[in-house]
Amino acid sequence: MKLIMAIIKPFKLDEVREALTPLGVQGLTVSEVKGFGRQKGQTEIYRGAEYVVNFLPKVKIEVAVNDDIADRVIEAIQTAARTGKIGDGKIFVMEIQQAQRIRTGETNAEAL
Amino acid sequence: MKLIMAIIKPFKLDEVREALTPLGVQGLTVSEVKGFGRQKGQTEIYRGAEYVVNFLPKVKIEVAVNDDIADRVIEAIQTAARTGKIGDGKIFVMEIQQAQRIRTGETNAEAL
Amino acid sequence: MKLIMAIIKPFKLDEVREALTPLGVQGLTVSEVKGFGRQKGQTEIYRGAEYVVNFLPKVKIEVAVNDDIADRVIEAIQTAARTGKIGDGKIFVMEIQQAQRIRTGETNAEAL
Amino acid sequence: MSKRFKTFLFGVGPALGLTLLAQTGFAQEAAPAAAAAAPAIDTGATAWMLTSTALVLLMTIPGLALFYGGMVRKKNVLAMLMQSFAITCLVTILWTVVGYSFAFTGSDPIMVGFDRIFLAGMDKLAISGGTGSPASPVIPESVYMMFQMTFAIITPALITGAFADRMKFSAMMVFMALWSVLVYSPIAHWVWSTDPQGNPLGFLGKMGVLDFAGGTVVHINAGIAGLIGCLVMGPRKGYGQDNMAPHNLTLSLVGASLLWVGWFGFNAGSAVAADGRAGMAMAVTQIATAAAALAWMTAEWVMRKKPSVLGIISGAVAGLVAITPASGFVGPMGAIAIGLAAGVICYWASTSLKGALKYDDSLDVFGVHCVGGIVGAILTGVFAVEAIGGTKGALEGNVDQIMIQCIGVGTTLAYTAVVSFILYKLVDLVIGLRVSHEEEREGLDLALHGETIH
Amino acid sequence: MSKRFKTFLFGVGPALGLTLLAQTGFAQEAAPAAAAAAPAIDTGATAWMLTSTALVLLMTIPGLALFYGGMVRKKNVLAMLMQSFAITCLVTILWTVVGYSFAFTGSDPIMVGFDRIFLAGMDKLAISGGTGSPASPVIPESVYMMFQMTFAIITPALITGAFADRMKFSAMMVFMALWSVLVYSPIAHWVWSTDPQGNPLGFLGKMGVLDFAGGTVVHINAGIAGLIGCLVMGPRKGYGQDNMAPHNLTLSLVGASLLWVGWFGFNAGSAVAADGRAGMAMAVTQIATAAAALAWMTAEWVMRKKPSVLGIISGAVAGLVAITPASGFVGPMGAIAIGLAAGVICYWASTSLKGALKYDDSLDVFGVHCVGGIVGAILTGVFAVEAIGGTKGALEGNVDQIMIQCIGVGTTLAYTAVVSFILYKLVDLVIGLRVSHEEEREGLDLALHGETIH
Amino acid sequence: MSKRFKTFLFGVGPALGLTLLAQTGFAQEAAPAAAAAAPAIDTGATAWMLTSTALVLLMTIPGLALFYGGMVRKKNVLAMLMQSFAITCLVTILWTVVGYSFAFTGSDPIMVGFDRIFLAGMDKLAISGGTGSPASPVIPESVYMMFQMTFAIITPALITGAFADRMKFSAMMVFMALWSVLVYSPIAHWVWSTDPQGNPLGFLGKMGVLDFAGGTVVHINAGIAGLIGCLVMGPRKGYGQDNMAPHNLTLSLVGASLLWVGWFGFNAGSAVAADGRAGMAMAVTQIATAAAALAWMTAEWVMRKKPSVLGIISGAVAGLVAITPASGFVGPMGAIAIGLAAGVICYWASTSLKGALKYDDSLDVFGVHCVGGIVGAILTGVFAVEAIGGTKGALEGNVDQIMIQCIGVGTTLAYTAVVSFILYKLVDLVIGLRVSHEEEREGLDLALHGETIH
Ligand SMILES: Nc1ncnc2c1ncn2[C@@H]1O[C@H](COP(=O)(O)OP(=O)(O)O)[C@@H](O)[C@H]1O
Ligand SMILES: Nc1ncnc2c1ncn2[C@@H]1O[C@H](COP(=O)(O)OP(=O)(O)O)[C@@H](O)[C@H]1O
Ligand SMILES: Nc1ncnc2c1ncn2[C@@H]1O[C@H](COP(=O)(O)OP(=O)(O)O)[C@@H](O)[C@H]1O
Repeated sequence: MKLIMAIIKPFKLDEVREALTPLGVQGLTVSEVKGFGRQKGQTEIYRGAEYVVNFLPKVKIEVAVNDDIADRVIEAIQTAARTGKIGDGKIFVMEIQQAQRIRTGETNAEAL
Repeated sequence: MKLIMAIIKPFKLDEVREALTPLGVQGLTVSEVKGFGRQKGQTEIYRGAEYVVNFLPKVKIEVAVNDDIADRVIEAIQTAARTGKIGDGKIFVMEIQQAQRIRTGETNAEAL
Repeated sequence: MKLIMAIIKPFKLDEVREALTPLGVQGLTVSEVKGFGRQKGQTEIYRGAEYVVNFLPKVKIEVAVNDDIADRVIEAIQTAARTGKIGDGKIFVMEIQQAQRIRTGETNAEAL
Repeated sequence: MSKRFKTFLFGVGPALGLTLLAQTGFAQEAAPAAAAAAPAIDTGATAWMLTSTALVLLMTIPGLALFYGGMVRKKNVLAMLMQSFAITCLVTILWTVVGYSFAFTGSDPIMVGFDRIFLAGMDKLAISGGTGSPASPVIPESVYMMFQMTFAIITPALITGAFADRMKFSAMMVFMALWSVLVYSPIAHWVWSTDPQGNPLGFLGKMGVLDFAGGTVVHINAGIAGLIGCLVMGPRKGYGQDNMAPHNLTLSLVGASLLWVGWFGFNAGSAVAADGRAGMAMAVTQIATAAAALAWMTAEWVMRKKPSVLGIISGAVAGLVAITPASGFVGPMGAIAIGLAAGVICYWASTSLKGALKYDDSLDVFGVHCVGGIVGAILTGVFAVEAIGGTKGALEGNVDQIMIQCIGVGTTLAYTAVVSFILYKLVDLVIGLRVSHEEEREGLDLALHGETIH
Repeated sequence: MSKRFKTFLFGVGPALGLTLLAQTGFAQEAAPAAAAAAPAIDTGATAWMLTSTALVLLMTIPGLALFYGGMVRKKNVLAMLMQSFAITCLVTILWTVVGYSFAFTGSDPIMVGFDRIFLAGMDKLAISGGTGSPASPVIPESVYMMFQMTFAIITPALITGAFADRMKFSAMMVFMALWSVLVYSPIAHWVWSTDPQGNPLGFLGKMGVLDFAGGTVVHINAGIAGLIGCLVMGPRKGYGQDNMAPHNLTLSLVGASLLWVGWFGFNAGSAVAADGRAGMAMAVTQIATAAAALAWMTAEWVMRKKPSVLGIISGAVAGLVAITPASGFVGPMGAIAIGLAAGVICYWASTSLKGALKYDDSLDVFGVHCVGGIVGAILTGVFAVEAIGGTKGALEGNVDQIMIQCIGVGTTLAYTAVVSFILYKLVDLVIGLRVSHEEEREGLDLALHGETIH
Repeated sequence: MSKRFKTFLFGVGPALGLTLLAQTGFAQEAAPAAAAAAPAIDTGATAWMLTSTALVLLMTIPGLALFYGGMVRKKNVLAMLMQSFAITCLVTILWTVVGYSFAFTGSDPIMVGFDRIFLAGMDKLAISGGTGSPASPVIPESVYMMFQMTFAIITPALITGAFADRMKFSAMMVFMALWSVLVYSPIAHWVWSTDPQGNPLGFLGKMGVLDFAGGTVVHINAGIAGLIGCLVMGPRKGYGQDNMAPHNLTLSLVGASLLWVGWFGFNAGSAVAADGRAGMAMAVTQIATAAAALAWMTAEWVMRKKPSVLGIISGAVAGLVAITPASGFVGPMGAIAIGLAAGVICYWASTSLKGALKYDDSLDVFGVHCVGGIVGAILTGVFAVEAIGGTKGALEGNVDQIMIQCIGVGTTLAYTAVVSFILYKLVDLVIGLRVSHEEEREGLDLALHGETIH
């Protein structure tokens, strides 16, 4: 199994989720994160003080999938999250050694 | 070493933490996340508009442990976090190649 | 490639980021997390009730880097995040199998 | 008082006249520079009107700002608050320069007046014991001008809810400046201006249109301008798809509460006196508001299974709107009826009607203010009680009053719709009404104001 | 005034009588329909009472709503706010229909009155120059009715803090409706109702119980009802284990501040006049509140090492509660003493006593309102100054007054405890008082109202 | 009134005298214990002053607390709110014990007075029909004392913005106690105290310094004390490097709005009457505030490309500050000029000047209150209109008034700067002014008060 971690622009979340359903992905976990990268942030001004906001709001999606659909999931995320503008984000893939569903105790493929 | 990542129902956090202490787990890290899965969300209604909330509040626990206690940790989480109702969450296990304590520079087993 | 995950004290974030830039790290992702560990939390008192706050605010940095600079990155984080006081946090290193930039579809080294 | 005063002066001897003079002086101790001949100000009424002015300002900042601010998404909350605050400043200056003069001076039933441009001549009158304005015989004109200013402020601020989350700040300011002068002041003139004898001067007032505190001038007016605005601008990006849930109804509940409390100044202050009519106006305001809030909440409970915070506060505002023209004319039973009607009808307008017609009036300015204002204006014609406001309603046999009320409503709807449409188009041509898609997505707080909630 | 008026009428000749008549007309210019014989309203007093009514409403919405809302967990904040708002609406209607009549009319010291059911007859009186009610000789009865309504609103709203986070909204509404009619109105009748001469009518009032602005009628009353409620319902799930820290004390501090400011209307408004007694009532309110806030803060600083925001605002509210019955009777030094006592004793009741007895009064309604009310009621008997309120306290030699105060306190405690207990049990039987465990865990905002803070 | 009254008494026969007496009784129905010879209170003026007192208290809690609280970082918000609240309590007690007596009694132009220590003698006067104080001939002295108390409260609370995020709570309390007694009361005495005839007594008042509502006594005073404070304490850790953006400008906007609304009590209340001068004071307050807000916003829009919420609300407060000394003396056109000047100059002081001089006045107490107060004080000398306030300004030919105003400003700046500096150093020696670096980093909410926003 793979853990696919994607950092995307927040407003793309719903599109990405919808793109994954047809592939059989039944669950995923999302966190609000701040991203630092090539994309430059806004400047906030408060009276005399200017703060360049280096960290931009992003959404991190973590989804565990079976090896067989991993590539299609990556591709689907890539397509759905892309705007073509700087800051679209990254996809990282890691190996999961074991997975388990808490409710039932099912493991691995059945747990997802 | 393993990184054990568990996604659980928020109100189970304290029970899970307490279940891990007897196993010698001395630290863990927690994030607020939103989960999408089989469990269906509430409907919020605001005047004419209804929003089905697909993403439910969950808590993600990340805990690094030595290989020898990994299985017992997984089991303890499984037991403590379980309600038997849909949405109880998942446990994923990944390999950690290296660990380091920032304060002392200790590495691996001593770092945890 | 490695995913370097560091849990640090929140006020050290800017120093860490600045320490990484000279090494060629061009991006990273940050989350607000709560840490449980040896460091003891504050007691909050509200009328009769006392709550010991077991979970302390921490910041989690996730940065994907090429294998060649991984050690220097770890060291830089170690140096920048260290105060020498309990609760400074941990660094965990995991293997990334694949990386991809959403905007361009570039993969692996070029994606970072 | 003047009749008794005259009767007395001519019917009783000079010794008693002297007594009266002395007593006049006595009553004026708080108004040292009183000209002997001018009617004395009533310090109690003045105290209440100073207070009412503060209460009505409180309605806009922070009341309305919070009511609206809590309902938008988190990325737009500062922009929403900013609009109410900036309009407060903008209209204050415009009212000083031309607005008050346009609305409350002049002698033509249609054409606005020019006697108080830059508040000319008010320096002096404002501090004398007498009052310059026939509309405010017992309080200083400065107080009357200020009280009316707060109405001129809240009316355009109400409109901003309709096109929340998508209008340029610059365009909004220009539009509101024009609208205040070209729509608000004329309509106030037609309904509320008086001649030197204190009789209605504007053509709608003369016709007998009853609008105690602004159901027509304020709410129908703002509500229809809002509807036109959201039609011209089109819906928010993602409307009907994205989750646009209110980010913090705590703010909205605080806002609604301050609107409610402030509305006592709005309605009871419109008596321009601290007397029984003011007291009854306050009482019916309270009663109708409560009835409407419970009615909306119950309707929602029945239809949607849950009574919501947004529902009960929306109902309260609908009740406040509907009782506005009626306060000062109706009694407690009329208030209950008006409240129940407003609660149910505005609920329907803001859910079913809006759903059916598919316009995106972000915060239901039309559904609550225009519809609620119409309900209130017409039912004023039904429930008016002669003993309270001097005019009979249909229930006391004066069925014609309903028709007169409808004329008032229709005239306002027509005039405002047309002029607002032209103004929106004009501003769109010159500045552009809408922010870019990028800015709308990013949120107006950062895009327009360079600030954000951390 | 009436005595001087009569003396004058009979003692001076007809010419002077005429003068006086003219002058009466003069003073009534703001009250056009004045019946010649009725006492004239005082526009200054009326202005202050209109303002006080707005201030006391502000105490409940948004004051109390925020004070309580900030203290609960984030998942319950909207449900908490909703209760204050919905009670405001509910009691408004009940007060109009029966409550005011029950409390302030009738001629029996125990049995409530029926003369103003549906506010019958108030339309006319409300706008006359005179006032219908002996309790409010110088202001219109509509204003007096409204002012008293705001007291009837806040009292049940105070109770909701005791069983926060676990009661069904529907059950809460039914309980409060019954409680308002069966507990609040009778007790108000017993303490505050007057006969046509303006003398106390209710049996507690007749007995000489001093309660200027509601220490007994409002605070002891609500506090004991809250205690019974949380005992009947049992503690919150996880009480004593889970972290139930207030989610946002900013809201609570704003709420406490608005309670403080609004309380000027509560206490100084209870003078039903704009005079020196009102002024002194305001002064002692301020002084006692400050003393109590500092006392609680200091007690906490000593015992727990840190002065907290929750502590200082709780102390302020305790001081406001305790000075409520005493304002209008005591002077500045009495105020300091009452404030210090209330601050320390309520701190002890809300921490040590509650801890020892192990009831879960979520937001310390008993510890602050009931205990604070008792402290204030009894100390009123100690510090009353004849020159201020017409009654001597124990320090001026009238030691009996303490016993009279205790009887007032005891009667209220007994009556309210019994009737509230019966009402809770009744509602539990018919509807069920508590939400399910699932709903309690998920949070009432989503479970009961389908909304949440985003 | 008194002159006419006397003329009448001696000029008309005994029968009429009798009438008048009866009528005096008539007017005093709200003040039952009136001594026959004392001047009667004006219930309208009293109503307005009771209201004004509530409004000015609202400015500090929650107004200023929120205005400041929203501007700090999230970890310090409760500590910021706590300061305003605790100062309110502290100064209330001090004012009761010595402050009022120091400021408003005595007969020396420089030395403070001791006649009302512990409010001695006010119990009785406060409730009589007459008033004890020459400064408040038409309202009870208790009301005047309370109104002035709210000024004494807000002044030290304003200072706290300058050293936000770094001062120990204990040190703050001790400093403010000393400052209130040793700085505020004397300066109030010098500018505002009057002799038994109602003429200025303090040496600055005698000199002819115009300060209607506290430009000098309140704002310059607080502003310079703030500057000294932040200089003595040094900048916040990380100033100029860390992101110290306001965590929630919603709170600040609500705070600014409540400051605005409450300021009507501050300025129009300073007329101590419900008359045309109060009305004009309210009007110019509104107009100058709006002008300053628009001016600051526009300046920022031009210089920084975006109009901000923080900008417009800062401008509004600058306008409120600047019109404070001028209200009651200037007319609408003067108000516009003062507002525009204050908006632009305070913007410059809070951005460029502060940047150039590199002091860390956290929330710009100096840039807004001291600079705004100076602008207002001096321009009062320019725009004063005789017909409004009885004194001519430079535009009406009285050029000397500018110099007199400058003397008032200079005296306050010098006295306050020196005494504040000594007090800061003293408290630093004894208690220590600053929290530790650890505590500053962790945030004052947890470190000092053991609480946090969840
Ligand atoms: N090396 C990295 N490790 C972890 N996250 C990264 C890394 N580089 C970029 N990111 C994340 O991806 C986001 C987008 O990166 P950015 O460089 O701005 O644009 P792009 O994705 O178009 O190259 C960043 O905001 C950050 O959250
Ligand atoms: N494939 C997945 N990858 C990552 N997280 C998942 C995945 N499937 C489920 N989750 C997480 O687990 C939570 C619970 O899953 P759900 O399907 O609702 O119920 P259950 O755990 O009982 O099967 C989800 O809310 C989500 O956070
Ligand atoms: N085994 C672990 N797995 C995951 N996170 C951990 C683990 N141990 C500690 N942490 C994280 O590191 C933080 C610091 O740890 P702590 O034990 O308090 O001090 P130190 O890092 O100085 O040993 C914790 O708050 C927690 O977030």
